[in-house]
Amino acid sequence: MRLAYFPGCKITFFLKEYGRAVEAVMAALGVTLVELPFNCCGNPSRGKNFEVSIFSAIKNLALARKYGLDIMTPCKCCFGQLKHGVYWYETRKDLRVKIDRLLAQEGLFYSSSHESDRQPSSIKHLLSFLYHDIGIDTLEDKITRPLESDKTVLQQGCHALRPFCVTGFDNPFAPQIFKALVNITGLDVIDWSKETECCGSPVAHDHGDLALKILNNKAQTANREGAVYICTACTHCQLQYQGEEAGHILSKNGLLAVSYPFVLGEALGIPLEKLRLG
Amino acid sequence: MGKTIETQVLVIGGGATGTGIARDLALRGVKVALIDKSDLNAGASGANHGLLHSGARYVSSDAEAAMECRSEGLLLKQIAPHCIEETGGLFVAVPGDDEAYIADFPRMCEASGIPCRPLDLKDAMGMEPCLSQDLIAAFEVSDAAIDPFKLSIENLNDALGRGGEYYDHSCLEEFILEHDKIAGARVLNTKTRETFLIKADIYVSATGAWAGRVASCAGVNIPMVYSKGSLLVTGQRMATRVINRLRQASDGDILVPGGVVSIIGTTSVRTDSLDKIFPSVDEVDLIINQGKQMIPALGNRRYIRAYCGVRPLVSAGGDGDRSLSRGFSLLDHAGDGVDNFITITSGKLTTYRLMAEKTSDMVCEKLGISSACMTRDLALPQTAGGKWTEPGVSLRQGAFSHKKEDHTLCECEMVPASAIDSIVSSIRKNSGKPDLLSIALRSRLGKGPCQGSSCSVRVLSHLYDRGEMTGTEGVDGLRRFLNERWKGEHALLWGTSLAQSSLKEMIHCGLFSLELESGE
Amino acid sequence: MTFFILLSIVLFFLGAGLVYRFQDIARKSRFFEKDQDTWAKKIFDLNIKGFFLNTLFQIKLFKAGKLRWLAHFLVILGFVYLLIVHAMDGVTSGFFSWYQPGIAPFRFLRNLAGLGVGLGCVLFLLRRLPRFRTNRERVKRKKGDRFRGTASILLILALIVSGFLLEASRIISEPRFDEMVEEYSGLDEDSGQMDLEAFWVKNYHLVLKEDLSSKSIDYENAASLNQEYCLDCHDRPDEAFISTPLALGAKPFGNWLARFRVDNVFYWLHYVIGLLLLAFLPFSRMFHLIAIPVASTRKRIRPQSLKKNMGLLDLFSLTACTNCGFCSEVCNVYPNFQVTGNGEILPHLKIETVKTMAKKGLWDARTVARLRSGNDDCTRCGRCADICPSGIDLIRLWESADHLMTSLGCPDNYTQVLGTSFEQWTRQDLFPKDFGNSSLTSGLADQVAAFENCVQCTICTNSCPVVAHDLNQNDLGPHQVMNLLRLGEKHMATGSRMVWHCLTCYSCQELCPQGIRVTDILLELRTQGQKTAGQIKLSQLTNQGSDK
Amino acid sequence: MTDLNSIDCDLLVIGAGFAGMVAAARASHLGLRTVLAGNSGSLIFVSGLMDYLGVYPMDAKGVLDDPAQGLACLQSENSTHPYGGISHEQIIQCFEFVKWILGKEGLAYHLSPGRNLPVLTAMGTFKPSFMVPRTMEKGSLLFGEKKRLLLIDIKGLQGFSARQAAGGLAKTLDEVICLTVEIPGITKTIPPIILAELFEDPGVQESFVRQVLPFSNRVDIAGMPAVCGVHDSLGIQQKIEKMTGLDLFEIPGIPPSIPGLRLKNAFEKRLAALGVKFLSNTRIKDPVFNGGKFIFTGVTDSGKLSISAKGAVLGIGRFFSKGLNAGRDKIMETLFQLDVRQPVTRSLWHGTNFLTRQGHKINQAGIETDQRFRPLKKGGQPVFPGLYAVGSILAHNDWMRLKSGSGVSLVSACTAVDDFYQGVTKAKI
Repeated sequence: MRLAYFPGCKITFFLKEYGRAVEAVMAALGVTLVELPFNCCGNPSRGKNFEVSIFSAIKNLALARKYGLDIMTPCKCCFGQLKHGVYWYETRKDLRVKIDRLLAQEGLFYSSSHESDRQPSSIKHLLSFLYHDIGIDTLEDKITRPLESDKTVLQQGCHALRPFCVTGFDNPFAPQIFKALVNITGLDVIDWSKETECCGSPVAHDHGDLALKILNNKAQTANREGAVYICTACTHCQLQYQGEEAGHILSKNGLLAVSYPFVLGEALGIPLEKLRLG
Repeated sequence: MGKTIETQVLVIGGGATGTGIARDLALRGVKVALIDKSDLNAGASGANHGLLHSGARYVSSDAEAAMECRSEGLLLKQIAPHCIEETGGLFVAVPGDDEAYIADFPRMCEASGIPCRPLDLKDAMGMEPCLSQDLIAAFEVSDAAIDPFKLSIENLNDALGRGGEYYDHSCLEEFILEHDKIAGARVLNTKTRETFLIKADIYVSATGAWAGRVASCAGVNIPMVYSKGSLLVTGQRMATRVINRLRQASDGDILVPGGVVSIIGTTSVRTDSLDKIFPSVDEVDLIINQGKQMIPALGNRRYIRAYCGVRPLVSAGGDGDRSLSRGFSLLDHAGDGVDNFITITSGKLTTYRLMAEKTSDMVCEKLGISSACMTRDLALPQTAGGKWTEPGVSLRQGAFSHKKEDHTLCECEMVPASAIDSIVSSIRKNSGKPDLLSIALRSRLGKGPCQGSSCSVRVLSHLYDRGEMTGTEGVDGLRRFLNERWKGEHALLWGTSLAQSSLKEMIHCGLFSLELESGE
Repeated sequence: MTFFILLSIVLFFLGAGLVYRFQDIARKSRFFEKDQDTWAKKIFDLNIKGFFLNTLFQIKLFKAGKLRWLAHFLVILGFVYLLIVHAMDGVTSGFFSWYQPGIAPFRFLRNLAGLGVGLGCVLFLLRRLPRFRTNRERVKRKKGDRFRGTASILLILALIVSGFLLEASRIISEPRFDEMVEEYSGLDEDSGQMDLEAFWVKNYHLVLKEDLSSKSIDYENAASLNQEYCLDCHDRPDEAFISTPLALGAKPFGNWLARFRVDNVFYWLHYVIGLLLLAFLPFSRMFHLIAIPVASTRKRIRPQSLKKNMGLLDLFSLTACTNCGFCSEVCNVYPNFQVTGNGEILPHLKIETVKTMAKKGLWDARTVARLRSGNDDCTRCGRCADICPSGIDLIRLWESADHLMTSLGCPDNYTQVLGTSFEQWTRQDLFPKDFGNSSLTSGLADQVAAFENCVQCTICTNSCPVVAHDLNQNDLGPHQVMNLLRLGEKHMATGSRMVWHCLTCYSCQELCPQGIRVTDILLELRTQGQKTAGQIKLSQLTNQGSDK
Repeated sequence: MTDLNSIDCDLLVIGAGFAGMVAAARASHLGLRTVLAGNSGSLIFVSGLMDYLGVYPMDAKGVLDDPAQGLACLQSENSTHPYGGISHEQIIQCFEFVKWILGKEGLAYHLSPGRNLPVLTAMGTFKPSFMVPRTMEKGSLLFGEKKRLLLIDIKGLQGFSARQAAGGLAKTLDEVICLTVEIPGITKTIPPIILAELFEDPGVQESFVRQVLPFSNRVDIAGMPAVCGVHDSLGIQQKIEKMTGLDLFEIPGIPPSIPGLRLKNAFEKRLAALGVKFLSNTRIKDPVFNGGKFIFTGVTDSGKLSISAKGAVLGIGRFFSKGLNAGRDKIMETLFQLDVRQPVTRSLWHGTNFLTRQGHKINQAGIETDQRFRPLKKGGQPVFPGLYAVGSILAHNDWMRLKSGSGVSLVSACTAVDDFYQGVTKAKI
């Protein structure tokens, strides 16, 4: 299986180990990740320049379409933004014209009405790809080294979950996919009230106090529930939890933030150094 | 028999004219008391467009009234700028409107001395994008919007500051007549059920449509015709300027901006009743169907509220109600055998000051006081208690910069707790008892799209917390308030407004079960 | 002697130039890293591996573009050889007694090196032709820069060409031969000079004025003379595979060339060009030869130390930029540039502006505001830093530029909004001109239908994590923002904290019973607020400028 | 949606309000492959009280103590009401089912068959209800032995004043004390859901207890606004009861309603566990009935999906939830364009008195069904065999006046799903 790999902008500098884990897991599952010259998904521009954010998303999709590949991203913000891109592209006619013109300058096109033998690429998140395309049962069969059943709470990641109408990812109030995928690794997923609440990453730069308040609240709640791990499946969430200050808060509450690719990689029996160092 | 109050002049009716007279007399040093059977602007003063006419509307039907409007309008912009938004106005015609009238319009305006500028149709539509694409004529005039509640509150506050007195919910029971004179007025406080006597030298009835009834208490007959007019409030402000239909006055032909909303009206329906009047479904539909010819968006816009008033017209024969003079009637009842009784009725909001001046002149003449009217020159002061009627007033003060401790109680109109507190204290100062209705009168409470669904509850609990209410006063007042709001709602409930009112009914009937113990 | 004086002058120029360049950075810039502590630390904090990989093998350039790397590699390799072995032959032969420029394999090597440098330069030039430029390189650059680059290349090329011409002209030059004979053999007419001449004509392509064909030549004597006096230093020139063919081609004009001592002309030309190159090195494009090694030895910033370590601008890195444009080709936010046309988004242009800012502060309100906006668009993905052939730690640079602008009074829009009073925010004259008018900005907040159905049920506010966790600082709930829109106060709404703190978690939108796109509206309001914030910032910067 | 271009299921429940949630729960409980589409946010508006029948007839003096009595009366004179053909026992079974389902997610309810409970509201009025959250259950003790009451309000929580709730109680109780509790760090207005979430913090609970404790000897029971935690409210309440030694009950107020939110959470969790596919905010359009199956188009922002189902339950609510849409002249059902029973003209929709006991005629408007809750055509035949309408959209039920909203919703939902299930299993045999 070949997929256009969309690492997003956090993996390239901030979270290299997250990216290595994704690559190792995909290699273990026999999936070929193709790197295309993608640009930013557009999410950071959502609150800055609407046109930019949509054009960025569509340009990536157009590129993937050119190569006839589906996009897979391990980041929920990228996932959500690419989905939003499609929605707004279809909704705003004036914007569509402008985007088409810019794409044409580079020999790209996205419009679904465009005459082409290539279908528009579908957008997958790492989790939905594992759950739907690999299949939870297939994946479970490949687990060779189940982890200890430590209590784990999940950080769902907002941008894939909501709005459901745009992302179509999972039940936005009682999500099931992530839970199932973590459960098969051997970890014991427990309910907590903050599962679908934002991690605070979007304001980490501008309003760090608020981000820390959110984090503190989460850490305390998870601690009350007796959790040992907070599992994430989004680069922004993971980055938010593993910063220095955040790590301090988590460890004070007896918690450790782990990314799902890493957890799955371990359960699949991939050697640790391969996950961490590549 | 309760207490007796002595004063020089008793003014009955707390509308624009009544409060205007109170101020005018107080300025001349006359001791004046004002009573109203409910509260300020309960009649036509509170149920109109809030339009400060340029006069252009009357150029054809009543040139004299047109000129009065022009000069009074200019004057009010000088003395009460805080009550007025100088919007400017347009007169527009659409296909089917009387072309002869259109052709004649500029000449008629000129005859009355009213500035009127013909507009290119494209320019008109550029100035007001909501206008129909099919306009056939457009003129610019100097209409403006005026806040009648603020106007009355400020007039009253100034009168009170100069020794005047005000008794709300004080209903005239009877006049005590002695030898061609009124010796006293017996008054019932409808809230406390107490009766008291007011003795004055002169009695002025400024009761608008109720002038006939009040006069009859003095044994005087004033033949009156009642014409109900209904208006609709849109959810948003639709236009910058006042927009008039360029035709003989008719239904649904004026759109006036009122702060953050717009008001479209009116209708003219002959009525006999004064007390239980509501805008009817037919009137609402009529206004919308007429209004959308001029402004198509009126056809699918959300309306928050309808209200109606009764035009007090002194009958002088004639065909339709609109052809009756809307110039005012100042009646000295000496000729009817009551020496110290004056009635002022009819007229327009725009000319309220002039009416007050003429009435006060007559009062002073009767009292033998020779002081001149000062309202022409002395600006109407702006007071803290009067500022909360203006839509969006809390916005101007910084919607998101206001003090942390200040809670917003009414979300739609963003009325903060501090506003409620200041209104409550001004009511208390006047020895009144605050309830939702009296607060709503003095603020924007309940005037937004939710029409009092949750702001009422929030304000009540705030009042309880402040110790302003005890026992079941709150829930009783809530019932009155909701029913009062309902008057203006039930005729325009469809679409989102119906959804909103269902929410209100769900809360207040579905959960609070207010209907179960209501004392209907 | 003349040569020695010239060389001394040039070397002095070079030294002074380098000192000036580095001093210039330190003196002119108010923002130079002066902190002693960090200096001391930095000396031990070197990136030796980076230095070798990037300076000698140009490993990053290799990754960025093979052809470019080839050109650079050829030039560098050849030049280093020529510089060490050829230009400084006095020194070289002092160390290695067996070294002689005229014997194998050095003649061959010199020609090879020259060819390499020449080829490299040709590649450079070709790449500059419009038809070979890639799309993104059409992005405008600073005018002077392109000229300086081309001038440097041409100068090097001229050096190489003059070198070849010099060698070729010397091969055939009789006067030169005579000088050498006089200096090294002391032969005269009688003692076989003619034999030697003939021998050289035959074997070394020497061109003589007089025709020796009629004379009898003792070739055996000639060979032994050659053996005795010449062969130590002069092999047959054929292995100079470029100069020799050149010389052969010039043979018919040999006498003419000899008469005018064109070989000497080339000699001086070659030296003068070489000296010029040296003298102007600090001021030409070639300065990157020095700056890149300096930049490459800096320790790269790591994600963990990003926020803490944001000292001042690293100006050595700034000077190492050759404006090659690779960074912009991989730039993650290139689409931002495509849509907005703000060149300050692209790293290779941004770095120029940062350079200017480092010297002049907030010298031009408009440019600085654009730089601020462009730098804020950057996601710090690090792709530019990864590819930068000069090894500049660009992430550190962008972060410190951010820091610098903030400290100089040009904050990001968020800080700008929170620092702007309500009164100032709602001043009419600061509204951006296209506010709500352009068809592309007329979004949800401009359409009554998008928020008219709001019944103020407050579910959005109740579900909002910002309201929940920032209760005491937050100003409006989302429902109040919707209400502001109904009241026609869109502009006011764009300045609320709610709009700027929205986490975009979409809880409100998912829950809204009336189907209002609450989050989308909040985001849209923020994009509009950005314009106002930018406008206010610009006017403040302009005022600041006029105050000075 | 990559995985959701088409869905095949047994039953599509349209509308994720209370009735829709119950229908989906019942269907999945019976083993039907169920898909639920709609907006569940509107559940935050329900009070969390589950009424059966509180008033009958509408103009009766007083309220019903025993709903069964009212039901008997209703059935004897008004067969068009949704309860028309359903026995008291069936109704109780439906209530018990909902109680059981919610109990599975830890949301405990209380009902005493044959008795309505008067529930104190934030306005100080009493509302007759039938099945109430356990956290509110003890409020009914005010009519028994508990005569000394502490009423607690919370600083920053708008729309709830202890003094107001106490307004009418002074007459019947021995002592009513009002107390305002402050939550540390809260200086501004606090939205109720956010307050309820704060209550999950042990620190907040302790501070609450500290402020209440001084009164614990003076009173028998304490009432507080319904903000006692979103998750595990009963657990938190019991913890506070233990710490204060006081009986505690919650008092419902204006929306957003925490008991409603608890319902929403419990249903969503339960339905997800039962395998119900929830298409949040997906608009269902263009129903086609063909060969015994419905094909619907689900419209999301990212495109369309096709849903084929053997049956459909319409629980799309009334005007607030846009199940019914009123134009200026007419009320329409928004999905199937079913006939809507309604007054002839708009002037008859509403009376001039808002708080009339007779109710407004528009509240009687809605979809008419047979006794199995299948919408009817003009001739009295079901529109489609597998189509049901449930909940507040049903005609002849002014639930706000009759205090019968949730009862009619859950009874119609359960009855309709049971009927559909029988049809499906019969077909299989």
